[in-house]
Amino acid sequence: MSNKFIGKSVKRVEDKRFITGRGRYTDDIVLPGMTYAYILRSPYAHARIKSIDTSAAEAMEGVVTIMTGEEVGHYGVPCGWQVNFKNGDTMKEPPHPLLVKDKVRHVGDAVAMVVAESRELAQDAAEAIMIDYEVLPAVIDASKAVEEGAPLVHDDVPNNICFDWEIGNPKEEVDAALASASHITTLEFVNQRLAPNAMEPRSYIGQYDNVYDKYTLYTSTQNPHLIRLLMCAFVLGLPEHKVRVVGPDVGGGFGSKIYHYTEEALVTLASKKIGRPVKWTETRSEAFLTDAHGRDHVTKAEMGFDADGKIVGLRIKTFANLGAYLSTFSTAVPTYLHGTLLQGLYTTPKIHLDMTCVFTNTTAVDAYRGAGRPEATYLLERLLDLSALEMGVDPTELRLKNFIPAFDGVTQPGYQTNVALQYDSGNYHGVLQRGLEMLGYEDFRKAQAEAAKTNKLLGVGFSTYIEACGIAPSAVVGSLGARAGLYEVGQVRVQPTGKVSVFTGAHSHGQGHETTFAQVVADRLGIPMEDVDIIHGDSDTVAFGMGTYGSRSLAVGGSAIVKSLDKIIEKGAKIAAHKLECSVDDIEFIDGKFNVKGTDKSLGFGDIALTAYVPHVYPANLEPGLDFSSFYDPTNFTYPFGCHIAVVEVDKETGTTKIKRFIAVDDVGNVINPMIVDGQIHGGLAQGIGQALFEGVEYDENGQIINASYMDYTMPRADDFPMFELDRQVTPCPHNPLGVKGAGEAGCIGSTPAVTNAVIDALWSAGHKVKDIRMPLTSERVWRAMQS
Amino acid sequence: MPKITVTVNGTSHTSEVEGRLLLVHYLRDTLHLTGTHVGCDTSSCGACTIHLDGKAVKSCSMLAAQADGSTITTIEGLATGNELHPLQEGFKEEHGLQCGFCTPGMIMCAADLLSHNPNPSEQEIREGLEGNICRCTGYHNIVRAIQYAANKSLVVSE
Amino acid sequence: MELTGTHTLPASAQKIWDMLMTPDILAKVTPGISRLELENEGVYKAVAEVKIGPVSGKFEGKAMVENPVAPESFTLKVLQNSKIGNVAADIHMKLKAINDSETELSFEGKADMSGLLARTGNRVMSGVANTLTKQFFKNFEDELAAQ
Amino acid sequence: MIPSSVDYTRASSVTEAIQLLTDNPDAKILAGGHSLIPAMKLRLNAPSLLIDIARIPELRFISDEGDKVVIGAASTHHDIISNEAVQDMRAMVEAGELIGDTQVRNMGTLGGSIAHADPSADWPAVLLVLGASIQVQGPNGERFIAANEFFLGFFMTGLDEGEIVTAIHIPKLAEGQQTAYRKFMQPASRFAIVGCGASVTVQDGQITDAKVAFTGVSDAAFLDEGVTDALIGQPANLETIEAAANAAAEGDIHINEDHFASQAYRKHLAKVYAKRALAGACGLE
Repeated sequence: MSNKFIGKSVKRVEDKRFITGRGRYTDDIVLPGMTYAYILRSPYAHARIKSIDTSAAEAMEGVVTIMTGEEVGHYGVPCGWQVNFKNGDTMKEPPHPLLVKDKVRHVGDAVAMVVAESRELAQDAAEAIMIDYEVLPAVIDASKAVEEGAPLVHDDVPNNICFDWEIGNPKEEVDAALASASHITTLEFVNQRLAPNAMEPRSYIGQYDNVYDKYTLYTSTQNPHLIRLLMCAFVLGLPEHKVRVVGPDVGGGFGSKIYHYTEEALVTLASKKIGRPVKWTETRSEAFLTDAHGRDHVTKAEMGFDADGKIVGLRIKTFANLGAYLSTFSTAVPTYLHGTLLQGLYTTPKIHLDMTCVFTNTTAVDAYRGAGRPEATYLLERLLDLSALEMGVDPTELRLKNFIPAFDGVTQPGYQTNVALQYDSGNYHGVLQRGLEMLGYEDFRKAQAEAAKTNKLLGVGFSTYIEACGIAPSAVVGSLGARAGLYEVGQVRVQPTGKVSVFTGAHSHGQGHETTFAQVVADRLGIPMEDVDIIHGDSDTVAFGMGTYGSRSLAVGGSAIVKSLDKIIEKGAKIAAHKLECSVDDIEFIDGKFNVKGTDKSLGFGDIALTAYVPHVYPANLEPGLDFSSFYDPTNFTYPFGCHIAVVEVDKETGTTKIKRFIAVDDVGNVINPMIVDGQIHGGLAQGIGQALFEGVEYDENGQIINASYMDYTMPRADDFPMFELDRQVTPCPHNPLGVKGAGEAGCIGSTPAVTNAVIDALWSAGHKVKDIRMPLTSERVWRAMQS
Repeated sequence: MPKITVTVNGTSHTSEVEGRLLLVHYLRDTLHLTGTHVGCDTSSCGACTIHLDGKAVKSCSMLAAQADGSTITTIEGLATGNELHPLQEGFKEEHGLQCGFCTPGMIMCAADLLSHNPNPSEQEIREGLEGNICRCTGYHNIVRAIQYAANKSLVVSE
Repeated sequence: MELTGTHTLPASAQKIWDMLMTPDILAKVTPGISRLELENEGVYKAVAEVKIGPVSGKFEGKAMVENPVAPESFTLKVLQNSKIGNVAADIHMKLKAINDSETELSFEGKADMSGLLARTGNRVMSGVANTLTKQFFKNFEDELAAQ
Repeated sequence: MIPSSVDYTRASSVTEAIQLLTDNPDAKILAGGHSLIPAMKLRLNAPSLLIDIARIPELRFISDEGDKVVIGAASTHHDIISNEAVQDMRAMVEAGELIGDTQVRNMGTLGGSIAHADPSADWPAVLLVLGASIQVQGPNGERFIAANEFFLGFFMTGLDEGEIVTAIHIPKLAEGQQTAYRKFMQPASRFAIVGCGASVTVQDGQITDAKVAFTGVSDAAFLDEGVTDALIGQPANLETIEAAANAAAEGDIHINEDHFASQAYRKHLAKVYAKRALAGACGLE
């Protein structure tokens, strides 16, 4: 194997089509005879449908068909992860119908679908549908939904509780540890609800071909095969081999495009019904109501310390809001992706999380960039900085004192946490120390003291995070309730001329797979990158796949490709040995050449490829061809970690926070393309900082989202940020062949608490000893914190 | 229905359009220039930015009829033959894009900025992008891509 | 949207009460209601055309006068539906006689919005409420002056 | 999102536009369209006819007429801030640069903005402190409306039915007069939560004239006389400004609120931004 490309900032292969306007997103696709769908949605959060009258709409020009719950309400989308109550009972899993016929449960719940000759006509007709609603009281807040007498989102789910759940040490042990503590920091806070806001709105085209009895679904998804599997096996009962799902260019996902949405099944059904393609593209206003949201935890956390500042225990009670229906991964997020991360980087000996997951009359909540891990990190890192302030010690020294010592996972074992996971490898002191060097900590504290006398306060906030990525071992997730495996598939097809087509089940929607994966393949095979094509996103061409989320593409999908590459090389060696008339043990494969060790006899990769397909001089008992497919199922999660430091300036007069510096030292294991990894970190930082300062879905008491557009939901803009200061440490992952850990979510996980901590630090520097400010830290909230 | 004549990327088109037809839909659906995207419905995200008579505008917030008689450039018309515009090159060289959805609008907006401020500071670039939202890049490399293009154009013009 | 207002009107409480209980006058003074048709005791069919800045819409629905205590108080309930969203308002009106020719008219209540109105209107809601309040009292004064 | 069906026509002259408007009471005047078209897309508004006045040549000009600058109503925000004639009116340039974004400034027009009278729009506060006069034309001919009689309320102007704004007349600055505009933006829409225009005339170190106007604070932009009363006759220094700014947004006015800024916070910001705008105008920042 050569290292011509791996580790280099190779420019992206996919860019050319995007910078010239030739990207092909679902809404760009026009099929002959295509019709357009518009979905009529509930304006109420909770209401009984008394009647639906579509007659006027049906009579309108250009209307092809109108579907309602009466016709398709018996179909519903499933949840992909089963979690049980503490007492072992199965979670409550009410149906999520494609169109509602009895009772709407959140604003935006789908009631009818109009299919017409044009977008305009479909929308015009939808306005003519008359629906008589009986409005019911709604419940929005998770902690209030469990109270006696609260409105029931689903009539057969008592107290709106989907399930309760716990993880960690026995509660009594944690209670005892806290009772012995010399200081307890208590923090009650809300991890607010976020709208994912991938820039491309969701878009689907259903196409039914009655000649071949075959369905095609074009969808803006992160995992086409998973959508096909769910839609065929659990929703519509279609024969899977007669269904093709294509995820073409997808304009960002951040989790929100993992899930199987009702509209995917609706356009598929409608295309069969009318015999023409049906396209549905949501508007941004719809996206705010229907794309699964992220976070929404209400938490009380207590962290106890002994007199030396060592953490002795951590006790947490959280209500997680799941929304009105269970989205595909929703139940895994507050539990297995969150509770299992509460060890953080610390040796905390006793941990207990008590979690209640609740239905409300709101949009479904599911994984959003980081998914569960940002919630765990926010909780821990806010507690660490706040504890330091309360105890009058330095927040970095408090961390250094409590960090798990470095371990490589090879010569030293992994670190077994109290919350189920075993970390693979880590050097936590290293990233913090590097961060402090970059910050110039002593000078900062001097500048802060000076600033405290002015109207522009300075603050610094720290966050040392860990996450679990590269999900994951199928056996482990299966035992935890996942209803699917979480391996990945990689097929390498060497063409007769030595050019290579690689088929991956991972899906790229901005991550640069076409480049990074090609770098790995080109180096392993010793061929130019131009000779490698990465193909993904089409269930007819790619054997299978689980898709892209949880920073898993390279760690799992890349490893599957490496497995196939190893098989290619192994077979190539046999062919070479035969042609070179030597033992296969004498063949070595270096820089694209099969050499006979110690001689100048050699055959190029292209020669071997051609021989495999023109097998005239060929080993007996060896199949022709050079094409291998592999399934890779990891043996553990990967555990990237890092140190994020925010420096903020708070305007004392207005409460406005400005990010002055942001330092991120991340350890994501080995790096294939530093440029792309940096880009992933940048984007994650912007989203994480966005949560701290700008973003948040706001409901009124009737369940209306009052900021359901970019006029009111604050998206971070270019002038909200400085240039980010990045550095890296490399602790390879010991258990996958590339040694990579994943970088997609790191920025979003580490940054949020650093920013809140920095604002709190700024306020303490001027004597305002506040414990918490609710995110997003808007100017008014910070200003009010300074008035009390 | 109003009849309009527009010159798009150097080619003249005459079409009858519905009064309510938005310019972005005219470009995408009638002329099949799908590089111009729709990312929101409140004139906020800038994904639909094109040049109308040389100035960046949001094509989702105007009617096709309003463009009658105008010259339009879209992302598809920015390169000269196979030679990329310096901004297109900058976005590739500096990794100024990930999913690519906001990219055409970003590039068209940046082109407007550089047309009247050929050597902008970092702050001026950031402020110049206030009408464009990117969810992937954190803007860091978009700023660098525009700096790249500015530097390249300055070198060329010297 | 919170709705509150207090204003002193130059007429007796009884006169104001009578005006408020006259559908044509109630329709005239209440902003956003252009016509009231009595359906049955205390229940009107209400038609409204609202034009505020960029928003214009036609609403149809019901208005109800509940718990009338002449000439002191009543609750006005309005349920309006339109393409751009629905409004349900619940307003408690109080009349306090200052003397024979002056009455303090006050109201307190809220309007719940759904649909687009709720989702896009936050920025201007307090302005809408204030404007409607001002219009209501001004209309009432004009109507009194005209009588 | 797509507007409801609508007819479109392009007027070639002001007279024609007024005629069309008179003939079609349900019609809407379209200039840049950056407030109207988004509202139509959401179907918050569905006029039957749009009368496009953006390309009427007599509406798009900026001219220096000695004692005043006259700006045609269809001049875009970009036209204005890049025009030499207004550069010394700093409030004008500072406000213009903060409207929307590049793309909006390239399409949106001064006349369209003020006729729309959004309570958070930037221009009204500036026109008020500059003492502008609005030239309007309607079926009954032409007339002028002083800025302080133009912005009457929530999306409400002094325009009568059938009238359109044709030009804005702005007197040149007096000797010793300086202006500034400072804005606290709603972070999502970037409309003003508080926008403050200030004009201060200083002679021999004493403030001889001053005007402060707010946008975003109440139903409409307004001149805040409480602030100016505390300035005139005082020395032009920070103490004076701070004391005067503390009187901002007091008295019997309705203060807006939304989920970004409560009434109390807005009121506080008005004082902070009065101070900043005044300090900007006096060169004391």
